[in-house]
Amino acid sequence: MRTAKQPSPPSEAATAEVSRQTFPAESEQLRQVCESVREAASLCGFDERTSYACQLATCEAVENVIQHGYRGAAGGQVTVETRARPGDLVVEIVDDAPPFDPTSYPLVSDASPDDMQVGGRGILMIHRVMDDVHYERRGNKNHLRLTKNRAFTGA
Amino acid sequence: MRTAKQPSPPSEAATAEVSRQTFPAESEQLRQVCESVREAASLCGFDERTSYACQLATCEAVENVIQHGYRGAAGGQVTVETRARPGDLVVEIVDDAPPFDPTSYPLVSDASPDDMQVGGRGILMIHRVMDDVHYERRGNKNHLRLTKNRAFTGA
Amino acid sequence: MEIKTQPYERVTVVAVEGRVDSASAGDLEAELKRLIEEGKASFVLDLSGVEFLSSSGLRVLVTTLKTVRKAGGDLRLAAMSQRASDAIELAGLDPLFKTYEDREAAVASF
Amino acid sequence: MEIKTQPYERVTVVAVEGRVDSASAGDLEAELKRLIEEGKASFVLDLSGVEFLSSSGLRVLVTTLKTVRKAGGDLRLAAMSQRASDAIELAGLDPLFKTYEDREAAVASF
Ligand SMILES: Nc1ncnc2c1ncn2[C@@H]1O[C@H](COP(=O)(O)OP(=O)(O)O)[C@@H](O)[C@H]1O
Ligand SMILES: Nc1ncnc2c1ncn2[C@@H]1O[C@H](COP(=O)(O)OP(=O)(O)O)[C@@H](O)[C@H]1O
Repeated sequence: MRTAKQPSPPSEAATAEVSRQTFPAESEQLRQVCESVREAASLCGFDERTSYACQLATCEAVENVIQHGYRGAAGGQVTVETRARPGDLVVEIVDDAPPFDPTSYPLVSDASPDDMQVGGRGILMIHRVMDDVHYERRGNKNHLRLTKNRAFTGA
Repeated sequence: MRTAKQPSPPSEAATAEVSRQTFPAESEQLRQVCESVREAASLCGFDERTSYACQLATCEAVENVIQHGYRGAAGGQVTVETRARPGDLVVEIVDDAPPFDPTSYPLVSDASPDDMQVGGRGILMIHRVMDDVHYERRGNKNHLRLTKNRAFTGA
Repeated sequence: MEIKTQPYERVTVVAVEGRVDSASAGDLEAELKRLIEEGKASFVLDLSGVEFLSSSGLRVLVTTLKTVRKAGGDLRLAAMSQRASDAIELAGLDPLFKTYEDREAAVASF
Repeated sequence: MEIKTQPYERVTVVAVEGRVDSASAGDLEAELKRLIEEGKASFVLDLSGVEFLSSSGLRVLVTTLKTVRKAGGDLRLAAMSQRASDAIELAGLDPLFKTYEDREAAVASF
């Protein structure tokens, strides 16, 4: 039955709690990256397991920037911005490394005893955890936006 | 330096707490036999491990009366009397089975992979735990008196 | 006495809890016999829960040990309670058994 | 990350605790390499204490698995924390590993 009522405002319209941190591109920072995501996921009301999955996906993206983007060169930086609304988390990862679009990287399939392919697992994890993965090159920067807007229901 | 003081009375002179229980000669009663000995050992101030060793020795003697003395015949009875003084426990086991003097039974030695002799372990345990083992036949009864008067210091 | 059996492919772990005396040793013997008839010969006995162990229980351990050694297996003791280990030493039977700190080490020894 | 190694005759148990990411995966790799160079090929990895496991850690697991399988051994996983098992499934690597409820069962499987 339809009513004349106005629809309630879409949740996207709710104000997000934004937090932005810039880290040196070093693997020692991953623990801190996780902590930022954990705090944001908690503001979203995500359960422990969903929060962990978001930390995992974010760290995979940041590990890739450190290892493949900057290739271990000193001085690189990576910015992690979280935007948290109830039930809705956006993580944006920004770096100055050469352009790379992970969304166009072919997804590997599940490994099997005959095919123990080890590469490509990070990008697979990102896609499996996140509901949306968006890449954009803006100026000299890679912007990778990961969105999680429902409860993680297991792999 | 010697003094003129009278020696304090020997501990044997202290009044013992005596408890006597008669059980049907059935292995189901062993738990209760242990419990009597445990209570007496606790009055003696024995530690947990010494108390356990005394329970073990007593049960070995009572098991023998049940199995070898009465040979499983119905109606047999065994009386366990405990006499507890600080640091000094006497357990006397009395039964109407045929005469048997465990103190004249040859002690077996430690087993070895070449000599896995399984018999004789119960009487060995009694002797190893107790400081004195005394047997007497009085009338139709076997009297076995087990005395423990120092802390158990391990096997 | 309670007996909990955990069979693995190469070894069977039997955990014994409570009092093992002449009132209960028969049950332990029956369970071990059953497992041996199933073809098992390698045993770990978890004695961590043993509160009392008389020579009747020890007799079961030694006769089982003889049987399984003949079959090319072994009976090894794990995680003995103080009371189990005192009884075994007082009976002079400690030279017969390989003993291990925990079940894992005993299982790994086979 | 903390690594605790418990070698038995037939199998070596390696317990990994804490975060396994690109900052620590190298240490885990080094320890496993060291054990393999000692001649060990049968491993149980106790993942009960794993709080975070990224693809860098998973890479070490898979490369070690390949090495030890070639040597006639195996790498089996025991007592996985929820976080370890979520990471392995999300990476699609769960078909590679034999997994066990506890260390004892994993050790007994060899
Ligand atoms: N930020 C990046 N810059 C350049 N190349 C990247 C980047 N991220 C990923 N790649 C490439 O994509 C591949 C797959 O990445 P991933 O799934 O994380 O697996 P892994 O890093 O284990 O190889 C990498 O091997 C690398 O070649
Ligand atoms: N009360 C008893 N009456 C008759 N024979 C006994 C008695 N107690 C012990 N024996 C004999 O002494 C032997 C050794 O006893 P023990 O050391 O307790 O070992 P076990 O009872 O396991 O054989 C017994 O096998 C039995 O022949």
